[in-house]
Amino acid sequence: MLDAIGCTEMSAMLRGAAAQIRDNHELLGKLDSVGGDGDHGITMVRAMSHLEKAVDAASGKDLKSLLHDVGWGILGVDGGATGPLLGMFFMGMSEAAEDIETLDALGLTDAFEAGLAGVRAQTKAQPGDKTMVDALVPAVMAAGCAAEDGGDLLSVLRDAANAAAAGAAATKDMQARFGRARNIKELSIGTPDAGATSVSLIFAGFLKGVEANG
Amino acid sequence: MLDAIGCTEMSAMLRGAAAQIRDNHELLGKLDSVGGDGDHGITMVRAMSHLEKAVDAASGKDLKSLLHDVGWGILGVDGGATGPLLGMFFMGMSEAAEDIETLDALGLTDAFEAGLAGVRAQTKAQPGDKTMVDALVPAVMAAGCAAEDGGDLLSVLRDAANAAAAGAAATKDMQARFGRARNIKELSIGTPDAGATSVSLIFAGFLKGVEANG
Amino acid sequence: MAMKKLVNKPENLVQELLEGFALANPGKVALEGSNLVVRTTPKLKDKVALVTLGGAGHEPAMSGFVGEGMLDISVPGEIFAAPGPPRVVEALRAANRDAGVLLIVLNHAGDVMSANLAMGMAKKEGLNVKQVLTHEDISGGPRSNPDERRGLVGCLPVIKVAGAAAEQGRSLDECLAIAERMEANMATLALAVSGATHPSTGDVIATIADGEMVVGMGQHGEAGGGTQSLKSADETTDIMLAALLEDLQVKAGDELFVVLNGVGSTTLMELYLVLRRAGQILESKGIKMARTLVGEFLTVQEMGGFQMCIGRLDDELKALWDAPCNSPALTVK
Amino acid sequence: MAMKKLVNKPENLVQELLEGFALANPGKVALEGSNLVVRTTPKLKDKVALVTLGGAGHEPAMSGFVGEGMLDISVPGEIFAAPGPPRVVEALRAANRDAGVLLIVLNHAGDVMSANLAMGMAKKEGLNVKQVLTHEDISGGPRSNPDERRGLVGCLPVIKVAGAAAEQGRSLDECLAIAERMEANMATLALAVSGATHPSTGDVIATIADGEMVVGMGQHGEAGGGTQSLKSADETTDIMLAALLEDLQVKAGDELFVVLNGVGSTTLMELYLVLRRAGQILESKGIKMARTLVGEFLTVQEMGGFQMCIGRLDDELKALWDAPCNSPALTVK
Ligand SMILES: Nc1ncnc2c1ncn2[C@@H]1O[C@H](COP(=O)(O)OP(=O)(O)O)[C@@H](O)[C@H]1O
Ligand SMILES: Nc1ncnc2c1ncn2[C@@H]1O[C@H](COP(=O)(O)OP(=O)(O)O)[C@@H](O)[C@H]1O
Ligand SMILES: [Mg+2]
Ligand SMILES: [Mg+2]
Ligand SMILES: [Mg+2]
Ligand SMILES: [Mg+2]
Repeated sequence: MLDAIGCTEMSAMLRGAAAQIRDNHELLGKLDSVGGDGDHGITMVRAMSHLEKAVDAASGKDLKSLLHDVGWGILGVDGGATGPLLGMFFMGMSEAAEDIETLDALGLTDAFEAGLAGVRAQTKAQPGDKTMVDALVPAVMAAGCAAEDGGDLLSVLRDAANAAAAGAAATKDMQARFGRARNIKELSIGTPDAGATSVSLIFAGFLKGVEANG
Repeated sequence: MLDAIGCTEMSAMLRGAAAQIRDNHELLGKLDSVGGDGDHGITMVRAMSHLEKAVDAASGKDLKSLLHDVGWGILGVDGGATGPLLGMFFMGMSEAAEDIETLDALGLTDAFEAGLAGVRAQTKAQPGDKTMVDALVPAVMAAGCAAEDGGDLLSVLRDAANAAAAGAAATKDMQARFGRARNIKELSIGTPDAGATSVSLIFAGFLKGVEANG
Repeated sequence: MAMKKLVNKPENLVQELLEGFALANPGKVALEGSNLVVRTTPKLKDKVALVTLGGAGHEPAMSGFVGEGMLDISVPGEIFAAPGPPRVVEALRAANRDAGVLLIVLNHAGDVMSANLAMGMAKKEGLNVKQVLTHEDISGGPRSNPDERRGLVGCLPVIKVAGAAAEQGRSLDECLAIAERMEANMATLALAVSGATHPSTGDVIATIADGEMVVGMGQHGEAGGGTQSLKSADETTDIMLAALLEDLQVKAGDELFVVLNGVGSTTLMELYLVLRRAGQILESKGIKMARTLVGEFLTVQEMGGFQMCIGRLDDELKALWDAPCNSPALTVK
Repeated sequence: MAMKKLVNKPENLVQELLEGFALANPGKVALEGSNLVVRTTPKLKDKVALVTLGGAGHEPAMSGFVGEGMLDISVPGEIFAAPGPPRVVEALRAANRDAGVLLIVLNHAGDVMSANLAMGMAKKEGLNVKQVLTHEDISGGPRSNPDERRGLVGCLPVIKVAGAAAEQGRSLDECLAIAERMEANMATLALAVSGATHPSTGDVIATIADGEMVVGMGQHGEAGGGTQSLKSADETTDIMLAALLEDLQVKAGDELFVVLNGVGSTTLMELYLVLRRAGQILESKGIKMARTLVGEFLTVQEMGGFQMCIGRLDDELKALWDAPCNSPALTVK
């Protein structure tokens, strides 16, 4: 039973996310090459190795520092739009973990919400604009609902992962209004958004990470 | 009966050469594109329009000036190797026409020989090296033989044209040792030389020119 | 279109190209810190410093603009990807001085996010930094909607005039005002005739059919604008220049610069044809082609095409344009 | 490979490109007489003048080298075709002066014939002219057989040092000796990875299969040297530099310049990788990479590839290399 996420559990979640991305990076590159420049796969792989480096180095640190170092590491990935967006997600989570040793279900959803706020401070993209926001918003909302309904940490993570996957899948029928793919207009319809797919992989990885650990 | 070549007859010969080149310039470009840069057709067309301009402007001038102006005009064509070679052919002919009003068979072959000397001063290419020299040398030799055998002007021109054509055809089996085609070495074997083909067209045109005129 | 590039391991590409770039310009630039590109002879500390950031793969941009009369520091990113905020902050700190630092940012999502985050951090640290955003690509949308307009080769004129102003000892606010005036008075349109490949992934980053061309193509092969039949140099110039003059509301008597930026495989020969035609059009309209710049400044790998950038000049901007500079990509005596 | 070029009527191509070229460099060059490219601020008459000739289509070469510290007059020919002797003579007459005129000729049949005829005419007229021939392409044959070696981008170092010497007021014989010393001490090898099209005819002027490259390709797509599998930047550099060092018999302690001349669609990025590797190799052999020049100087339309040119420098040549110059294609402060 998983009833609190401390540094160990968060590290497992983060490594789970990295594994998911690495296993699917070719797909990510392909999705990005339709309307973008095809580099999203390699950028995400680099981001995840920065993430893992931060996790490796963080042993003994508190949650806030762990998440801060992960966010800062991803910000330093020199990854175009992805770096700041994803980096600020973890920077936001880090801020929510101020003075907190472990997260329960509500604490985790608070952290996710703060991460989302970190992302949304970087971009005007709204749900429906075919960006990673389309996976992130439903994931965070689903996590919040699960927690408010009294769900445990695993169900919070499961609902979040499912919602992220559904959100990413739904971007297939959308027309891109942000990112490079915006420029191909209606031609962007028919392919899921690369960044949204990454987010869904990250949330799937969070779940797998704690499951494997538990 | 053609028994002397004055300015009128030489003009007809020159125009005949221009017509032949113009009718076949695409072939010339194609031949040059195998081992060279494919510009021989357009270069020759430009050379011939310089030639015609000189002929047009030469009315009333003597043979020497006519041929000099044609040669100088072709030298001014900015045509890579072709301009100097062909230009110096006519410059050479012009020198041989010093103080001469009309050419008989022997006079014409002398002029051709002087033209050949003009060309050979520009290049070390020998017969067998797959250049215009391979058409020019036999043409000039055949003209000389015909004249020495007492042939008339038409038979001199006919023998020269036939020899030039045979010389050009024989370049097909040669390996280029001069000009850009030299660089493709044995790959140049199998295609006749562009410049030699031009020379054979020019001699064919000389003949047609006087035939049409006479 | 298979990739035919002379590269080594993709993961080392940017590191290696920066080392070669520094080696190619030993008297002008050097690498410092986490691959910041700096001048070998720094500007005096009592003058405003200029910093920029941007993805690699566009050589000579942006690091080729580092030098006397131009930039002080460039922060190169990965291929086509902006550097993250940490290195931008590092650059702002390295450039920091009482006179202040002007950060020049091209409007691309990643660059803007990195710049904004870095500016926020720098200001928290008490650094005297200001920012100017270039977004002169008219294919993005109307002038009233600047967010949608990308920053293309117009960064070069902005860097040139702001860099000259800084060299003259103008204040940060003055440099900013000059950069913004130049920015507000220019317009760019990009043409693509053939595609390119991504040097790390090998992916085709734009495909353009035989006999076609795209007006309004972005700097990374992002489509946009209109696909149309390939046209002559004159016709293409007519189309592009008309759009630019309209967007910038250029009037008879105005003085313009014209920058033609080859993006890769398009030859100088072609750019000269385009410039010739542009000169004819402007003359016929009573507009003065006061300054020109033709070359490869901000490339998109081996893509075929060019960016046409025009800008309205006043006497001060002309004088700044003419001021000396000495950078790998542009030297004015 | 269909041609995708922005051109107008082929028969006007050279005229139009020259007009655009002059428009792009108004403070530097102008067209005079029958399209001779001259400086806008001529060199003093008591100094030796430098003249060159060469086909168009290789922009910025050769006319881009006209300017202070470089050439006085360039005689551009047609696309890939040398100008005829009449215009070369016109240039020699225009450059004529008591100090003398140095004609710089690249070893290509047409150029050499035109130059020789023009030199003959000029001497008959009593002009004080001398000639230097560049032929540093090692793919043509051994050093002992200079006739077979083409003149490639090595013309640029020769023009640079001879131009600087002329600017310093050195005599015609001294300028000639300097040009010949530089010429005798350099070696070039060209690499092609992708082909190009002829801008007037539209013909493909070289085809190189996917996954292949050609070492020793000529300046107009003439094949030569060896077709081999496409290699990494490092491996390619190793092969080319080894051949050049061998040909020039370079020894530890020698000081070299390295010029990397992109011929069209190969990016600066790639050239930087090559330079980086060249620097490593030279360092490991105790050879000094004393000067470098990386860019597009003598192009072959949109061909992919580059020319690597190395040359042995002595103190005098180094000083001449560093002297200021101001031409469209190269400016040294
Ligand atoms: N302005 C933006 N707002 C939100 N998300 C964006 C924005 N720009 C890009 N993205 C997301 O980033 C993804 C592309 O990431 P990536 O390819 O790594 O960056 P880049 O576009 O710089 O090459 C897109 O699929 C989209 O989800
Ligand atoms: N050095 C040379 N000596 C003799 N003939 C030559 C030489 N170089 C070229 N040619 C002739 O010129 C022809 C090519 O002419 P053209 O294509 O007009 O010139 P370029 O080679 O300058 O493009 C060749 O087919 C050959 O006959
Ligand atoms: Mg991308
Ligand atoms: Mg040819
Ligand atoms: Mg290029
Ligand atoms: Mg180019």
